Amino acid sequence: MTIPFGHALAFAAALFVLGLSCVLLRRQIMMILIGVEIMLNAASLVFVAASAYWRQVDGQIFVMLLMAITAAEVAVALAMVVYLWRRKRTLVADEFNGMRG
Amino acid sequence: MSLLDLLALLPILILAFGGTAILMAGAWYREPRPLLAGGVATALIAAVAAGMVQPPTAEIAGLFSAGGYARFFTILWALLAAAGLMVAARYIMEKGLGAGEYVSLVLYAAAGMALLSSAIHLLGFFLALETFTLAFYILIASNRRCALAAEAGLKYLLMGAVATGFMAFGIALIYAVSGTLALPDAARLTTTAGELLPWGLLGWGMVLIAVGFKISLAPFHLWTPDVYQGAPAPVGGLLATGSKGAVVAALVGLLAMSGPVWHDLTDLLWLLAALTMLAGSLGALGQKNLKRLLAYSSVTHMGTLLVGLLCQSSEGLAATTFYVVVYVLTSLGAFAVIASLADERGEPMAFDEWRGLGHRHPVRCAVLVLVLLSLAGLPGTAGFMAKFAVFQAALQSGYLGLVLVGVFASVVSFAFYLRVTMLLFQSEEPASPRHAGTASEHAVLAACTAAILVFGLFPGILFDLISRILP
Amino acid sequence: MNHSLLFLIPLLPLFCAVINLLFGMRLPRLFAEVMAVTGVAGAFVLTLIFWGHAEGEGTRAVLFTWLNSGTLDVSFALNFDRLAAPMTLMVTGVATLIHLYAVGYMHEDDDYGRFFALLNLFVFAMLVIVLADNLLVLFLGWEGVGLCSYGLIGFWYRKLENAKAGTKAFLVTRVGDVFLGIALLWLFALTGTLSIDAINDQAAAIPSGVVIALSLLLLLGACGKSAQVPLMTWLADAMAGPTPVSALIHAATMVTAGVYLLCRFFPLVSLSAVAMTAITAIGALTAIYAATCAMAQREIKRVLAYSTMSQVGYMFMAVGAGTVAGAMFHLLTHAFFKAVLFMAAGCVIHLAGDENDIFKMGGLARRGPVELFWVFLAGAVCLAGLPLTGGFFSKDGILLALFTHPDPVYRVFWLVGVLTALLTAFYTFRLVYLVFAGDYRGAGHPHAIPLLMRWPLWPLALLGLAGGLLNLPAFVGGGERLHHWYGALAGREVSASHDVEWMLIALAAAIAAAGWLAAHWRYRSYRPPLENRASRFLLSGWQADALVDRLFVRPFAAMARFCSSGCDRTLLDGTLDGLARLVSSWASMLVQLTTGRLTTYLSAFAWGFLIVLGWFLIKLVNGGGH
Amino acid sequence: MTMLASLPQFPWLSLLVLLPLGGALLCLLHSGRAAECRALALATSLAVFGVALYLFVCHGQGEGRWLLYEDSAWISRYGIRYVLAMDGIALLMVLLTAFMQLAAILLAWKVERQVASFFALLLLLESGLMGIFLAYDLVFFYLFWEVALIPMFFLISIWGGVNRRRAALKFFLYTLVGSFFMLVAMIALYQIHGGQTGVYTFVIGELLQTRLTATQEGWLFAGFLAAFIVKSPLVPFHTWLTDALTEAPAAGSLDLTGLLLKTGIYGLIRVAFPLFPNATANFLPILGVLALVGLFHAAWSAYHQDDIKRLLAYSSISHLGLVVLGLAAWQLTAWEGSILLMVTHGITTGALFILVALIRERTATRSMQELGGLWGQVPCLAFFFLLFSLASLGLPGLANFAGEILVLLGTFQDHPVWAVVALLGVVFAAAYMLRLIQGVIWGPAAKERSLPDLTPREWLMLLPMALLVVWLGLYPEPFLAPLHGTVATLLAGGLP
Repeated sequence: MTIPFGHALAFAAALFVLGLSCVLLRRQIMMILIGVEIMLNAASLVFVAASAYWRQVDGQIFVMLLMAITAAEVAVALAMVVYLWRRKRTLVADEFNGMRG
Repeated sequence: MSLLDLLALLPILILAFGGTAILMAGAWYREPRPLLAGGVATALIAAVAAGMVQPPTAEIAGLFSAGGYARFFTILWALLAAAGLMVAARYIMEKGLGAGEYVSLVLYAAAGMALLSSAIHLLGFFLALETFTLAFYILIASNRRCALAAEAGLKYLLMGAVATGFMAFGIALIYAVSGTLALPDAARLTTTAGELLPWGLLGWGMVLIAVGFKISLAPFHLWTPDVYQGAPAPVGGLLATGSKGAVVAALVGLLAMSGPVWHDLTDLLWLLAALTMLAGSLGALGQKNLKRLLAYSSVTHMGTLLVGLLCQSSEGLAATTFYVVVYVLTSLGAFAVIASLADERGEPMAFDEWRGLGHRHPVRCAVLVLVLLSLAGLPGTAGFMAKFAVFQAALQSGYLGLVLVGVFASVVSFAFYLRVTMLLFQSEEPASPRHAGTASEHAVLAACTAAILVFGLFPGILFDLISRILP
Repeated sequence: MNHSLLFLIPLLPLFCAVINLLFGMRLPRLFAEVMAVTGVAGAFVLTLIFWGHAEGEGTRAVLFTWLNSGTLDVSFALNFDRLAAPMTLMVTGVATLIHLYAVGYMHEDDDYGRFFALLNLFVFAMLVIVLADNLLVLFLGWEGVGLCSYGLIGFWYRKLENAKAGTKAFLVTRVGDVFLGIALLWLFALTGTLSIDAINDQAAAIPSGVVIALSLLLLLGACGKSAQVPLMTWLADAMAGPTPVSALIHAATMVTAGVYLLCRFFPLVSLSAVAMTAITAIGALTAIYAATCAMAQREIKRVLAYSTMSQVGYMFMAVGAGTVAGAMFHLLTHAFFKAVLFMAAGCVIHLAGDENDIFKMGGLARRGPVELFWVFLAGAVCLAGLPLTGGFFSKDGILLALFTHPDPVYRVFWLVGVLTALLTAFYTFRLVYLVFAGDYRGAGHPHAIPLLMRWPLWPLALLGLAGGLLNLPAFVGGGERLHHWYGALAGREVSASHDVEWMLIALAAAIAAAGWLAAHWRYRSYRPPLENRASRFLLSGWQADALVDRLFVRPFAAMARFCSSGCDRTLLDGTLDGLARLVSSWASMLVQLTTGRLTTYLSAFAWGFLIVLGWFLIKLVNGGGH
Repeated sequence: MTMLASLPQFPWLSLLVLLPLGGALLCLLHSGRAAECRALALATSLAVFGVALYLFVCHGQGEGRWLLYEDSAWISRYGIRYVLAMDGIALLMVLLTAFMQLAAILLAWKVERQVASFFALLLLLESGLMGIFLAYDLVFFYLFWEVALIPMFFLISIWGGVNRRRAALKFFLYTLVGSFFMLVAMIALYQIHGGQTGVYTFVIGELLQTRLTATQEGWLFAGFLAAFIVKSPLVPFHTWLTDALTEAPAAGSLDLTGLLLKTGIYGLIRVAFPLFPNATANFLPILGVLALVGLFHAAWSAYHQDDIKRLLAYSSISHLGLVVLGLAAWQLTAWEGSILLMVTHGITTGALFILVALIRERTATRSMQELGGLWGQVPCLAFFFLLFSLASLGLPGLANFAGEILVLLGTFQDHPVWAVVALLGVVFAAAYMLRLIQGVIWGPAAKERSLPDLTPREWLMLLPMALLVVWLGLYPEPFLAPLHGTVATLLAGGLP
């Protein structure tokens, strides 16, 4: 029983919009990063669905690589978060507005 | 990945493994000078390899092409990395940063850019893009002592992450619609037309958003001034030239291979190009900080580049490639001047730090003036030939409206560039003198000046080279 | 003798002028004076030598091409013919005597180099006008004369009103030059050439309407230079210059240049009766206007200036009446006696301790050398037109021409002429009585009058008195030598029955006597000047200056203010600065967008996404047709 | 046009353009020692003047369309060629540039701040001007058109007067907007020509044969016009000139008024009119009216000024209005008069600017209230001031009159009303010039000062100009001779 392709797409789209709104609405850096992760997972979902629909393995390989890249990105992001916490003792994104105009 | 593929990938391998080797060496041997020399040597060797070695196969594992176009840009990015390292030498030594880490990151970034420029497969495109973006996340925040650097790093990181999200989802949609990730066919979207096409276009739209962030197109450009101001000048130089240039090179390569495929996207691109040019030039008008001004000016230039891409004619692509090469050289020159003037009090950024510096450092300020005038598009400099080529291509494809917006942007850009040049040679209450600059910086500056004048007065050389390498 | 030697006549004064200009101040004063006088005297002698060339058609000398472009081919050419010869002789002769007088007059002035250079330059320019063969060379002389009068009037530039008078003279004459310029352009367009003789020959071919317009333009051009009614306000103020200047420029030469121009173009002008009437009307109007103003003047030189204006009016009437010989006759005699009067006035001013106001003089006959009174009287007698004097015959000739003119309206002009003759006699003798009769009313101590200021007066006085012999009318047994000398150029043959001529002569004599008696009755015993509105009105030359000021000067200045601050500063610069402010306001709006906070940057992403979604929906709606 | 193969003779024109450039670079190399820079600059400008004189004497009377023609490939991709062509008009302009440059360098002898870069910029400006007058390829022309702006911009913004920066920026941007429209029009013409004949080139000689529809021609002509109208300041676009001139340093204002203003009109004659004959034909009446309005507006404004430099700026605009009127009359004599007037105006107004600079050096003021009575204090300087003011006033026998009378005579043939109105403008010229003369020379001295009279250097500057002014006034024949052929061809639709 394969799930129709449209449903998977719709679900992934919903997931993507969820991630995006999490990025836009939350003020903590950590929550923004989590939002980004949700968006990436939505993309992986579409890949898997498409790979199933097209009966090709490209999508899944892409998902593997996507996970690797996401891991690298999260590593760097968390290092940055730790570094920022040690500097400013706050993780609210809008605190960092030293430069403007 | 047969042996032949590896041989075709040689220059990028040299960069990658060279970087790793220097990273490892840096762990034991802290002395920065040899590491820097090693980095520059690696970059130069990679450039020579890309130039000399004739790649046996045209494509590498279906992901990257090894044709003339790719090798041209590999040479360019390798040379850029070498120049970036030479400019950053004094900065690393004075700030006491880890020479090994800095050099390896720059080399990885160079490798990423070279890969991106030769990407013929969405996966390769995505991978290459992410490699050098990650490298830049760290490079921007490398100066631990400066709070602004951290803030710039954060902004670049978060925006980059969101862009990656969009990119991934975009590629996914394209894949869903077209069933393939190889660029020429994915771009054409003709195979499975019918009712799914708009979703494919949405996919390309979202890829465009990610690209928009990367080369700071209009609504996505707000991070640019803060990141350029925060990042140290040598990193800013690479960021402004390399990361943007590579993406545009990739797009040009894509369009060159698949022919005019973006006819559905033209009205969106038209809007973005106009918005970008206006936002960039008007934004720069009110600036009081040179690096922020350069950021906005790079936004304007990206708008003009988009006009070149929009034409989708062979003229347009040749003009865009010429424009990218010229833009890379001139922006590098600008940031190199700022880096060479930096001293213990930091880099001269605000306008009153620049007032009257022309009297103290006449030669370098003259170079800066030449660079600014080239960015503005004064005839006789390479900038003019680039803008002339793009306008000519745009007019040929009938985009008179965009050309007029370009003219308005050029006039406004002349205004703020000339305001800076007047500032430099102001005689009343001049700023205190800055650092005299080292030999390597002067070498880079000399190279950039020579490039601006040579490509300005004798652009035939570059035009012939480009028409040979464009597929 | 080679024709191009003719060029020596104008070039000699020019050469001396340049020498004086460059080395005048460095070399001893005597050198400058000798150079100046010899320059003009040399020209006088040369004119006599070349007198033979003037007979018949006259000789034309060409130096080199001046302007050659397309159909235009103008060269520096002189035409020494019957009309030019006597005029040249008069100009150089009177100028020589006036130069001698000037040497004495300017004795104490230290800026003599510039003075003599300008005086010589003036003579050069005047000779160029007289001898010009084509209109462009005439225009060169025309403006040159204007420049020299500007320089000489404003000679004592330290006092601002002198400089202002000079500027006013230059500007008003420049207005006249514009009309001459228009005539020049039109003639070139019509006839394709600028040579005066060629124009006169083709005059018949020009349509009558155009001839009238051209003549009126020439008339207005002449009025500018000869200070006739519409453009006469500068002459009175021109008295600010030194007296020899007034004598030379504003008596003998420059003011007559207008008459000479009309005589030169007589064949063209005489074609249209309307133009001739206009010329006569202008002449008559100026004559009566100047005569009335002269009556109320307080300064000696201003009286003489207005009288000059009036006499030139007579010459215009003569040209209008068709007799060129009559006009030139009056021009020559007037040059002699007016020069004498001005020079004598110079001596009188010296005697009265540099006092100009005649009501502060009186009894000067006894204070200075006795012959000064007699020479002044000789000039005055000629001016008043007492019988047998030069002035009498020349003025009577004009009145005769007016009287016998076929057109009835000339009778009116004749009447005006007679009335002006009466007024002339009155103000002349008013001047004589106020200056010489009674006892000295002024406070100044007399300067000694150098010999050179007294000696040159006599020849001119005699020439003035004996001027009549030049063109003695036939019925008195005269040979009308001037009329025959001009031959074809002389214009209408004036002839009338004997009793008409005797009646006119008697009338003229009676008028002169009446004028004298009136002045005698009025000013024999000194009476202070009557101060009423009429006298102030006349003193200020019928409020002409105020009129010109309100009509032209003030609106010009207002327009200037409007143009420069109104248009340029507010309108043009305003729009530019407004544009600049608009663009920079856009810029500041945009800059506020980068607030520095991350959330705004991410929301920008959202806006970007919305744009793409919107564009995507459009594509979705129209079926993604591609 | 059969391309006149560049005859294998000495590249005089390239020498004219590159010699000042070389001089400028040498000046920069000697930036340390001021005396050497001055000598170097003088030597270069003398050499250029020598070359120009030689060309005037030896190559003055060629018969064909061009006296000298140099052509070689440059950017073959766009068909841009390195073409330098000299006809009669270019010859006169080159001679004027060389002469004025000599005067400018002499005038700039007493500059102290950054002497080397001042002279380098002056020489760069000269090279730019030579390029504008000689280039016959649109992009090459555009290159020099902008390159000439940069030195002027720096001269004003660094060595200028009080609010020099605003004036410099306004000057640059004003001409820039115009030239950008020209660039777009140039590219469009290039593409249309390419489309029609398959030959993609920017050489004006080739582009003359493009057959354009009325609307195309109208728009392209408007593009070129935008650049040239702004530069030869026709009235509504002239406010940049008055600011730039009053703020520019002495030598800068000399070059600005003497030469840069001529480039606008020269561009009209050489580029705009020949390329678009029909659009020109129905634009001429508008041009004539604009010129007249300019003539009067500038004359009135000049009358109202107190600063003598600003007054002279307005007088320049008024004179150039007359020049443009001559061009609008489209008649041989009028054109020759205009070109002659351009040369003579360069000399007379240039000399007046020199004198204003000398007066400012001595009395440190330029306002008429504080000047006056200079004749007593500095007679020689005052004499020259009088001579050149009278020349600028159009006194017959002096330089400007010859040009003005030719323009008026030529214009009267077809447009009598224009000529009469222009003649009236000449009276206005007398009004403001006399006010200037009276304010500066005559009248009581506002402040008693003991002023040094002319030094030998100043004599060296002014005497040749005075002699030239008199010579041009009395015998302009040698300067008119080269024009006859060129003007005739340009007027006849100019298909060489």
